[in-house]
Amino acid sequence: MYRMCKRVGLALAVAALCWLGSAGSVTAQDAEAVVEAAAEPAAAIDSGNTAWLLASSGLVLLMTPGLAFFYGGLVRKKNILSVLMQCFMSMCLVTVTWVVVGYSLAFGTDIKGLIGGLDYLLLRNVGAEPWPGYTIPHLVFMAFQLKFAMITPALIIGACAERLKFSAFCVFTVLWSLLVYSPVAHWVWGGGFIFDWGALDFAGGTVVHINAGMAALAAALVLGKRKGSVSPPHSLPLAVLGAGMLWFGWFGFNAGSSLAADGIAANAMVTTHVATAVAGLAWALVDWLYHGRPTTLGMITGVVAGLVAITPACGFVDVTGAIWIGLGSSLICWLFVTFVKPKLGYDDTLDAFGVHGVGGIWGALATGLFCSAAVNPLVAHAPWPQFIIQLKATVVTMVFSFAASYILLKLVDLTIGLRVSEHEERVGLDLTQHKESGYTVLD
Amino acid sequence: MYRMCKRVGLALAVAALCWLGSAGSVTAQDAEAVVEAAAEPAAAIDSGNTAWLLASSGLVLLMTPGLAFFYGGLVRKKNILSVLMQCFMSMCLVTVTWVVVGYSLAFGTDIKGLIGGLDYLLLRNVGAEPWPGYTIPHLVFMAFQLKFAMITPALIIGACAERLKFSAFCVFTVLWSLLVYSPVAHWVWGGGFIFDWGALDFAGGTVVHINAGMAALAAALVLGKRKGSVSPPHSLPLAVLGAGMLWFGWFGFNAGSSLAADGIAANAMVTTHVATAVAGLAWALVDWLYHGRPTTLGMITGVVAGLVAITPACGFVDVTGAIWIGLGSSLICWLFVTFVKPKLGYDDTLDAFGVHGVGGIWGALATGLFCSAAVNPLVAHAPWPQFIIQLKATVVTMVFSFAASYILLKLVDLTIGLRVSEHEERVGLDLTQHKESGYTVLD
Amino acid sequence: MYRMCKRVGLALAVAALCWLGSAGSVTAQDAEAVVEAAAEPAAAIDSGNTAWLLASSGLVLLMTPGLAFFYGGLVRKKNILSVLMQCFMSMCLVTVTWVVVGYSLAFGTDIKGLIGGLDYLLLRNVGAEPWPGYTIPHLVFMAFQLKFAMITPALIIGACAERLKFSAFCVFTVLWSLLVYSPVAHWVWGGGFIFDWGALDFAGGTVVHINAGMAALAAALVLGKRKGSVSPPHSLPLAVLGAGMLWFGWFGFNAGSSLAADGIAANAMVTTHVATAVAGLAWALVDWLYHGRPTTLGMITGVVAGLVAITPACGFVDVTGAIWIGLGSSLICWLFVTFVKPKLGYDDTLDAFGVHGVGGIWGALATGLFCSAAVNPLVAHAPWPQFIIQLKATVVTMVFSFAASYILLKLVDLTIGLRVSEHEERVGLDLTQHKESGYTVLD
Amino acid sequence: MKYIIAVIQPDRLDQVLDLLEQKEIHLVTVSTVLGRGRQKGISAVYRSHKEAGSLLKKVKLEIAVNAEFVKPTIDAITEGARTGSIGDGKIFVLDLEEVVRIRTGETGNLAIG
Amino acid sequence: MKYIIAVIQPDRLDQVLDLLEQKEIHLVTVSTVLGRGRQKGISAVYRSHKEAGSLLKKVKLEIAVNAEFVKPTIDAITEGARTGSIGDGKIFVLDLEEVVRIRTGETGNLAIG
Amino acid sequence: MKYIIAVIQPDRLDQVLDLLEQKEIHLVTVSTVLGRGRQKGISAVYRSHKEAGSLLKKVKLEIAVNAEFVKPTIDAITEGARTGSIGDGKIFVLDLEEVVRIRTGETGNLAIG
Ligand SMILES: Nc1ncnc2c1ncn2[C@@H]1O[C@H](COP(=O)(O)OP(=O)(O)O)[C@@H](O)[C@H]1O
Ligand SMILES: Nc1ncnc2c1ncn2[C@@H]1O[C@H](COP(=O)(O)OP(=O)(O)O)[C@@H](O)[C@H]1O
Ligand SMILES: Nc1ncnc2c1ncn2[C@@H]1O[C@H](COP(=O)(O)OP(=O)(O)O)[C@@H](O)[C@H]1O
Repeated sequence: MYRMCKRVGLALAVAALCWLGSAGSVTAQDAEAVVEAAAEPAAAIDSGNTAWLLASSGLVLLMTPGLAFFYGGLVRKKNILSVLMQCFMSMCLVTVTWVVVGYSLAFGTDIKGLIGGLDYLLLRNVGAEPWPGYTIPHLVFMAFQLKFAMITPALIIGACAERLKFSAFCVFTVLWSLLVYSPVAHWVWGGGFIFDWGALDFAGGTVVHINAGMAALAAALVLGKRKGSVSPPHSLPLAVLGAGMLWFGWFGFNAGSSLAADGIAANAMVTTHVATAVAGLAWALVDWLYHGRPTTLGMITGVVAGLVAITPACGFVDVTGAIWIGLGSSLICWLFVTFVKPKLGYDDTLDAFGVHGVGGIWGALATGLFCSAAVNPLVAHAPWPQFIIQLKATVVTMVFSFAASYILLKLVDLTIGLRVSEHEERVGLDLTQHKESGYTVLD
Repeated sequence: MYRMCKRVGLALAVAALCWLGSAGSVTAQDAEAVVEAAAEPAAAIDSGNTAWLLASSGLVLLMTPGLAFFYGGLVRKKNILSVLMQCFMSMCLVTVTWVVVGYSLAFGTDIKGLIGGLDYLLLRNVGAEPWPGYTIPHLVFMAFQLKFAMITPALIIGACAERLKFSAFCVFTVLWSLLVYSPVAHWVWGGGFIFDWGALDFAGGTVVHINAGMAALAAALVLGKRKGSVSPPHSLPLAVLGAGMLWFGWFGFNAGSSLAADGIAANAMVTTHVATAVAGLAWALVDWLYHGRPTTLGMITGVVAGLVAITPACGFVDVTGAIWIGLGSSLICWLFVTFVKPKLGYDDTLDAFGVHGVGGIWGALATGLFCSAAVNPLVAHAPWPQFIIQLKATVVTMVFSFAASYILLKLVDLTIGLRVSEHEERVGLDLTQHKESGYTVLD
Repeated sequence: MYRMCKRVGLALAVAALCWLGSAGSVTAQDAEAVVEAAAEPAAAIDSGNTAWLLASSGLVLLMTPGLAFFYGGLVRKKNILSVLMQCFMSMCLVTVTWVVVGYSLAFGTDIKGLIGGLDYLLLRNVGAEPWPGYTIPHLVFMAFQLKFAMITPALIIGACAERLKFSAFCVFTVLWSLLVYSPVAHWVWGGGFIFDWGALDFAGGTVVHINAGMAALAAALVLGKRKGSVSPPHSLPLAVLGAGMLWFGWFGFNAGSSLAADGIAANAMVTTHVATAVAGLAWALVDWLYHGRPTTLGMITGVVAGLVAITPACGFVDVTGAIWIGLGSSLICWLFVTFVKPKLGYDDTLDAFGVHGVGGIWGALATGLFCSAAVNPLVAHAPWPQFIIQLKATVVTMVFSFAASYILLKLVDLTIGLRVSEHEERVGLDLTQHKESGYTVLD
Repeated sequence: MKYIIAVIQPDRLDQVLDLLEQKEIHLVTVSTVLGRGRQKGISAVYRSHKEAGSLLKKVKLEIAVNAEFVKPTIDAITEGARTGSIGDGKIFVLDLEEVVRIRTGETGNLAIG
Repeated sequence: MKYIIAVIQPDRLDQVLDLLEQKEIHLVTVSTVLGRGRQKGISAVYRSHKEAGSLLKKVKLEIAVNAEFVKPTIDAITEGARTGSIGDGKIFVLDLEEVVRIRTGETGNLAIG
Repeated sequence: MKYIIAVIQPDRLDQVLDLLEQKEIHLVTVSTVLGRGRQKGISAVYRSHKEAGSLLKKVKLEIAVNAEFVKPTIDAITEGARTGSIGDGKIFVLDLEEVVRIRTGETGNLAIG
């Protein structure tokens, strides 16, 4: 994996150089030459790239609180803290698992394409030297990836809101992070078999969104429906705040995934922004046509759907591709949430599957449709062949994530129980799980 | 324009180098020499400058949600979503218009000093190569400018809050963005006639604040007053949150406008911060003297007034200049809002004109009073001659923005109607325009 | 001091280079050689390092609003604005004092190890040239330090909430900032006597947290208890938002304190993150064991305790050290707040001393236990000798801060009075001190 | 003495309070309530999920008055709150047996005003 | 005419409103209150400081009805709100002397529905 | 049976509840209201725009008691809520015809406590 990454890194560097220099027309010789030139001196730390990755790590960190408010604003007053607490707990727990062993499982030396070795146990060998093939410290790469590992289990919360036992959440998150997230991250990014297929996932369409989305679906099915009638969001302004924080942080997520402050990062930032805006607009318009009014919740849901779908694609497609991907994501998720979900009848409280799962699947496939070597020389296949690879990667991730999550959830359910009692659900999770109230009434 | 920008860019580079190196005493020869040196190799991407501009783009993006909360906290509970929604809609709509044609109109090859050509239609020719004269990818420059284009129409919302029809907002925003924003941006920054006059506008005093402020005035006049009595802000903490986000994001707005992580950016960050703090302090003190107590809303209004006024000046003045500009802005805006506005009797709900318009005018003029070639070698005139240029630029922008906005508003009013019905205003815009409530009462 | 800093800077540069290059084994010759090499050309601005410091300055700026919400969410509804206002006022007031003379007192040429000279009065001589020994503009260094100076007095507010007169707050903040903060900053960072002892404080354990914590203790004692019974937090979601903003901003605080985008910054970011997560987790677990439930307020308090304790250590310890520091901080602060504070009976409303003081003391001492030259070559002593130095620095700071703050508070109390009247306390500070209400009830 | 409870449209509150003031009825207690009445609310939509929206925001006034003030009070409320469209609200009059002014301990007619 | 005030558990509101609807009692005013009753609340903990938690969130209904609707109203509320555990709440019936419909000025039995 | 409604200063609530507890009056319903009374509020200022501030935050208590508890209740409230300055509030006593405990269906004197 090490070597592989190095190889890819160099190729990327070459490509980027060529692309920036003469805009296209890379000959094999050029590549050779540059590879050699680049191979000669030990790659050094570049302060500009490091600056961008430090900033990006911060931005991605902010996304989990952002998600907490996006989700938290949509639940009832009596459950707001449970959502915030789960998101913050995900940050704390996954940091520990990641640093101890999760990172090593994901990015350690590849073992048969399935999992990383234990070379980075407790961050052994992870220091200030460059991450192979790049010009940023290994520690920064590790920290950047950690933020991705943190937010992914937090996404699943959306499907379990208002009825998941907190202890069950903790146990599940630790297990899921190690047994589902790290493997998938390894397969796609760490030199595993999906990586070898040549699947493209710039910033986490499969690793983060499909992965979390399928787990969310499993969770909604295992947990069952909430009691009583559905309640309106207790504070849409909080949800809008969360959406704003997510949009902001997502720039780090996507443009940071270039691991450099370069043209690819620039492209990723622009495609991310455009797809998001188009998706927000599209959801608002469909609401307008179908429900007679454009809704705020619809718009921010569209924004998130756009961000999700462009994630795997942002460094491989151009602006036109981004427009189609954003538009497609909004429409597909809207159709799903409006017509399919009510039919299926499971209770995905905040549409974690409906937006992250469905949008993620669309994004991963669409990457295969719109990717272009003119944007990023890492794109090795023409759209249609690439689409087949993407399809394979998507299906494998879907099946694995769903099955593994389902088993883990059942396991937790059988041992400590997943769901709070009906009485606790009635009183609210804040008081019963955390002995607190979100807001005071008096004073 | 291309050439012009290149020229300016090189001059800037030269100047910056000289200034940093020997602190002053630029001789023509030096400049010549460096220009040649710089002209020789194709300017390359600098990762540090790109890192800062990527981060700045993110920061400016966050300003529109920041503005949404600043404004949103000040309206009634029943209208909070309408404000948030309009701000997010502005982000989505303007992204589309900008990418399709707006950017090209603003920064495409200059046509008779009036408008940009269509070279960048749908971002054709906008790629990873450096923006001429700078060391950041063209895509990043475009994205950075896009955030400015997004927030400007959102500023206007402040004057129309609590009574503007959402459909009218959408139509007006699209038209205004293309027919008012892009031209003014071209005149001042894109090589148009105001640029040719040598007017200084570092980060958008004319293009953003006077422009939006005059449109806000027009909107308040065309829309008329709200029904019923004025209501206090429904959530000042939200407004304070917005102010915090604005202050934070404004660093990207102003220091990012240097288009590099250099001494000019450092100067811009410091002057921005100082002017803001002085202005916040000043408003609080005047409130204290006049109303007997310093108010929180007063302080954050002062903060915004300071940010507005320093915007055109931040890269051209030193700290002493910043102190005067901040102080002046707060006092002038305070006087205006306290004495002039009630006399004039129009209903600029959230003082979009009173703060952005008035503060922007002061800032643009004050740039002419306090600018100094010691700070930025781009300053070509002594203060007073520069003041005259600033005055011309300000008046032209004021007249054009007001007139064009007025016409567009009347046009929208005559076709689809600008204002909601009295009944809708009574019930609130959230329910009637968006079929949602910001907050639940029960649960 | 100038020279001293230069010396340290060069040593740091050397060390960093060596460490990055050959990972260890620095010989004297190497150092010599590099020092010479580095001394030859006037150190230039590095755009990458500058980009990171500009971004970091922004991040640290955001921390004061973050703190405002962290604190604000915990008070009663009728006092929310008083907290927000004091935080924003701290930003405004300290900016002015810092720019006028505070910065010079802290970082001007050292006078007998006690205070800085007046070379930087009104930012004279502070320009775009590099801060000696580093590759960022002096102005950026000044601005970065300013954000630290701004937030420190704001931390003290936590002990005085719900009863401090606003005018007294303003006077105290100006005096404290100049007479307590600047001296301590000079002693520890500006080349003063604690600096000369070789005390380590990477990002402000003594200067910021112990300093503010001791002042908070003094304030709680001088002010006395609030009237009536303690009230629950009026909005925990606001407090969680604040905690999220603090965590995000703290990356700038800690990793920015490397003054470069390098391996040390990377290490600081990682240790900061890990200590924070461990501390958040630990507090939640102790609450779980002792109170039967993990609380949200407990978790975010732990998060802040972890951030506080790792601050002095983050650039000097490795991940294992960070884990112990985070764990220790949470446990010690928890024990303090749960058992010691109720015994002592003073009213530190929001535990400014209990978290920032106690956590800061632990962090400063623990830096001496876990620091390692393998992480940062600036570490000149083995852990135990270093611990003794840390102990001395801690005790001196504690005694000075407490005594000086106590005297200042008494002085303010005797002249204009520190505390609002009982009637004003009953009605709430928002209405009586600021003529505003945080939230409307109707509408 | 009577205890008058009125439920009105939120945006008519200012007007009602002004009119009461004019009729020298200064003392009022106000609270926010939700009302289900004849008025059909606007149904809200959250991600395509429709909420009936049958509970609408209203404002409740409580006014304790001496007998001679009952009519002026009802008149003031009616005048100030009437828009003529459904949802204008109702006034309820209950008998009030005793009033105590906490500050002074006064009771009855004396205490009410 | 009677003025019925009921305090119930918040999560039973939907059910009570449905049952009232079924019995043709459409007009209701709802508000949120805090109740101290026999039910012992969960004590909250804020940084190890315990809060008694004796005031629990409840919902209050106010319904003005003609005499013949008193029993159906009480039945509907009782049926919808009963869970059998402590804290289910109470119904209070007060005498109502007069009702005015603001929109029309109608009074008495006519105005109540 | 009587239905007692009291409007008091928000910060006296804890004390009133304690005193009621001491007199064995456990059951209380509490809500937040705004009151216009003799007390002149502090007028707020928003960007130099003055708000009269005539509606002040108050707390409302509702307590249903048997006849013999009326006096103790009024005493407890009066004692706990009195500060002696304007704005202390009022106590209103209404007649209560019937009470139903939802959990058990009990009525009358039995249900009230
Ligand atoms: N019988 C009643 N009992 C309790 N509240 C009522 C009653 N009738 C009306 N209300 C309150 O008055 C509000 C307005 O009533 P509605 O029937 O919509 O208007 P209108 O009186 O104009 O027909 C309702 O939302 C409800 O809060
Ligand atoms: N006598 C009363 N006066 C006022 N409110 C009461 C009275 N009795 C009950 N309540 C209200 O009803 C709620 C439920 O009462 P509680 O005693 O907990 O339940 P239960 O009626 O099942 O014993 C209380 O929280 C309170 O708000
Ligand atoms: N007649 C009344 N009807 C309704 N509410 C009243 C009445 N009198 C007083 N109140 C309530 O009591 C509160 C306190 O009354 P106020 O006149 O300010 O104090 P005091 O009783 O000490 O003179 C008022 O704000 C109002 O909410």
